[in-house]
Amino acid sequence: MITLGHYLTLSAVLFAIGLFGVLTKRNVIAVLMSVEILLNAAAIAFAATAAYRDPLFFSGQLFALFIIVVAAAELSIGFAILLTLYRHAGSVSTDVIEEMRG
Amino acid sequence: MSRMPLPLDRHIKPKLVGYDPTRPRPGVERLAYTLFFGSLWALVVVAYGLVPALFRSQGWLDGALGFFFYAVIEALLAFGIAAVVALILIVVLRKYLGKVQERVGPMHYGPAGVLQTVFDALKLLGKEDFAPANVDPLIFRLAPAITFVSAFLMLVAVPVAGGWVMADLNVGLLFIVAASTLGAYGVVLGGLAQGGKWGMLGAFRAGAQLVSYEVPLALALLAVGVYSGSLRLSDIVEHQQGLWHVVPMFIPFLVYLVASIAELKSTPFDLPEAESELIGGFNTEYSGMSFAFFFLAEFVELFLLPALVVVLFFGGWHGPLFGLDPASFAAQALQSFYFLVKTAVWVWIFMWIRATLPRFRDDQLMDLAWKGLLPLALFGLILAAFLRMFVEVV
Amino acid sequence: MRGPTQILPTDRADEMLINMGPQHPATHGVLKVVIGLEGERVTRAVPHIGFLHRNHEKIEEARTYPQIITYTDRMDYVSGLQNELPFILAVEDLLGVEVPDRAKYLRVIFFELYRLASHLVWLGTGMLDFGAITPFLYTFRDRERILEIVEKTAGARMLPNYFTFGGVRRDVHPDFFKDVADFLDFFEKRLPDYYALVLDSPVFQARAVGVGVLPKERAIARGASGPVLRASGVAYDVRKAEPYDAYPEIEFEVPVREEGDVYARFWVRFKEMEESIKIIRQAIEKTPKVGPYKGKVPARMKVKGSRYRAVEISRGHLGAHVVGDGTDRPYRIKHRSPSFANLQLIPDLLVGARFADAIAILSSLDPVFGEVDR
Amino acid sequence: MSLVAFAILAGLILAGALVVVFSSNIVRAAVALAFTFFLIAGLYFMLGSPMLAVVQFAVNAAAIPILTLFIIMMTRSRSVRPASGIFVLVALAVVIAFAGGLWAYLGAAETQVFPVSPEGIGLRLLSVTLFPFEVASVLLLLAMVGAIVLARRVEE
Repeated sequence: MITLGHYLTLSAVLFAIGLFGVLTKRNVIAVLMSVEILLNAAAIAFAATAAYRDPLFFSGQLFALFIIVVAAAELSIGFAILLTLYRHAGSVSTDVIEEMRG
Repeated sequence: MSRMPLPLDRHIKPKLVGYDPTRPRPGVERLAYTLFFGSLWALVVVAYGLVPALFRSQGWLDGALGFFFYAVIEALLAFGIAAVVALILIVVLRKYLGKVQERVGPMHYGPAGVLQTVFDALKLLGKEDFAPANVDPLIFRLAPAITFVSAFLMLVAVPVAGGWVMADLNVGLLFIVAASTLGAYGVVLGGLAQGGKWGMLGAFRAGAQLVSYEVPLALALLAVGVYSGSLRLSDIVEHQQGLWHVVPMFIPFLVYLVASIAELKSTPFDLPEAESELIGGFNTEYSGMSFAFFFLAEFVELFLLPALVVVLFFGGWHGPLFGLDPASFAAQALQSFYFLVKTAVWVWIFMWIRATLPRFRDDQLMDLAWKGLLPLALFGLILAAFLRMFVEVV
Repeated sequence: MRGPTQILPTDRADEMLINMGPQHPATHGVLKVVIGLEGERVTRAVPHIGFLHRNHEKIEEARTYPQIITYTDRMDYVSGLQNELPFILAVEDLLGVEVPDRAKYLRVIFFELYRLASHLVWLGTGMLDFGAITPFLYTFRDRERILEIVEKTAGARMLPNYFTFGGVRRDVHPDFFKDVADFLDFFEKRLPDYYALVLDSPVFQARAVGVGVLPKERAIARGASGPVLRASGVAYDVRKAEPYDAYPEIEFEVPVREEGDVYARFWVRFKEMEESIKIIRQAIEKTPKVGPYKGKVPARMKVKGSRYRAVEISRGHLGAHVVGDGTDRPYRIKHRSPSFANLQLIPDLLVGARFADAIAILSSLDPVFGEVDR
Repeated sequence: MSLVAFAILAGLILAGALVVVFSSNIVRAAVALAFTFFLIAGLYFMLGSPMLAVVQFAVNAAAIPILTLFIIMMTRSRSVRPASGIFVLVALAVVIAFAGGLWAYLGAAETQVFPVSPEGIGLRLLSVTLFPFEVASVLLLLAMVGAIVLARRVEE
């Protein structure tokens, strides 16, 4: 049988992969994609916990829905910033952002 | 006016009856269309009626293995339906365009040309599946498959008769929205992977078109969901027992109609391919079987989107049952017949639009979607909520 | 060294250079336009011509006068017969040949039939650029009837080589006038269909109104002519300005529109088709039923002097400047072709338009490359 | 049986996520991302929540990767430099995965899934979590307006 532990393990590993991506990528688009993986890992954990432990209120599932909403909002803003950055600098590398500091 | 006899090149004359390109044969055509329709109906009855009934009566569905075989057989049958629909619609569209344009259409293969698609398919199979040098090979091959699968996904959720549906999802309406969004993948990826600028432009347009039509489309579907009080497609059809949704839900119907033509990427919204502008756009570099997949997907959608119009707004399978028990097999078969007939009428209307109108410009589509359809769809949604309240009070 | 038409990519991040043509469906032949695109907006447009260049004028210098008529057909091959006329008129002037009345009217009838045929081809292919396939097949079917009528008399369809010095090459087929009248009746019944499919279609209007506006001054400065010029509000028509053949005796109007957009150019050509019908009807009525179809022409043509004559072909002002040195071959022939001049408008009209509009504008200019490249 | 299905699904999800992180071709990464999210929707189906699954499918698996592809096209980035070998980070990620996984696996042994109907989610969404729901809608609106303002070209 599948236990809640299986889902949580999957979520943890997925989170680790996403974290690795966020920390190592130089392309902002790739960083944002890794952030998406992070958020989804969290959503899996919430949904699974709700499905196993919260039969009455399933708040975790609602939270997963909110995560999806927030992810969409975050991504649209992220991409808009990215576009302006690209227009300014002609590149979408994090190095460019570093140069813009100060 | 002397008329030169058409050159009948005997070398390539196929050994088939009815090779006379000069003589229209309406009788033969009518018979062929009847046979096409009949075979499609028979396939639907087998896939939706006979096979599930057999599995249920034998109790095979209880075991895991039985369920697995059932799923495999149903998937194959669904694929068969999609393939038959595409094969039929390609020749019907070409014949219909011929009629509209005062020519005879394909006449060479089969009696009055009704087997044209078979030979088309054979030709495409035999062609080299060529890929230019600077493509991304994996994505380039994946894109047509994704397009075909996504077109095919929607078929699963469409109910054809009372109790006849492959997957009766309780979120069927949302599933349709999701599956239709997936369809844009093939176009965007195909345009992006081929490395050419025309494909790139096509992919741009496909993306812009997608975000424009998808929002009003989803809202129109949502209005139907609100009015009928369920996201399950069979419940929505059931809800139209007395009154088809097209009457109370006329505004969402209009929005859905326009948006689904945009989704079909047929004129007046064929912007991503636009042969005369982008030389085919996303499918510029495709040939052979890869192209055939795009082509087939387009025709499967040409069946499914009208089918959804029927399911959502035109009473789905409803029709006079002549005193048959709605749960009986004969009644269900009759219902699926009604469903197919209504769908055929809507397919014809879609083809008619395709044959008549010129193409919109890309920004005009966006204007139309965001400034015209979106407010209309929102209004429809509010209206649906009010109507629902009214219905529940009364 | 960079040639005048070469452009280099910029380092601007969002500009993309694309080569539209020479094998692009919307260029109607072998035009290549290098287009800079920023998203869907055209930032630069540089036309490249010459893919169909075949030394037309030089070849003509090496041929005798009657031989040359055959070549002139090949310029604007869509309205083939019309191209013969300016050269023939110029040579007739130099030789002092009288053209009999019957021949003059026959020339007018054929001339206008070819205008109809040419505008039908333009309409069909133009609507193809707008994404509508049905008008294309309708117009080609109608054009077929015109070509069949011509074929019965002249023996050829697109490039009939029918006009000659002093008149036409042979008398018309006995059924000719009846065929033409029948065709006109038929065509008049078709016109409402075209109006419904094109000019009155809301989708077409959305695409065409206010797109590719060509101001009057710019049109004159660039030497535009024909429907392109008249759609910008200049009522210049060679048939009125320097009448030739039987045009002075025929009543017709020159359709003019002030807007100068794609819709106006479509509208002008539509009205021209209607005017052509009127012209042909009058000409049929006025043609002498008997009489010679060809004037007296010297057997050995020795042409001396120079003369420029122009006619209004379907695309505009087509002129021929003939210089004879007293031998049986011309010293020099120069053709002034309308599409060549109209093509200069490409950078003016295309830059700043959307890409889909660029296609619409090209189709409204209606270039034919046999005549541009010569 | 269902454990086998879960194992296949989980394996594919992790494989997809690894492709996203390690692929040097950003288009492939985006496709892998879509694939991963699509499979996560399957996971939600197994958790008895078709509603969540379809929303995941429509938003995360379909809309967001297409948006990503669109941005990839607009910025014309084709390849990313392969992830540089920062061993500390790899080690950190592995430790997190291992520790978190082990802790989760040992700590949570429930076996029964409670399915949720779309009606249930809808009712809860509009009663108990009405305030967060409204906040989320305002957030979406703000994101939309913000994105338009940010990405709009400033006309000189």
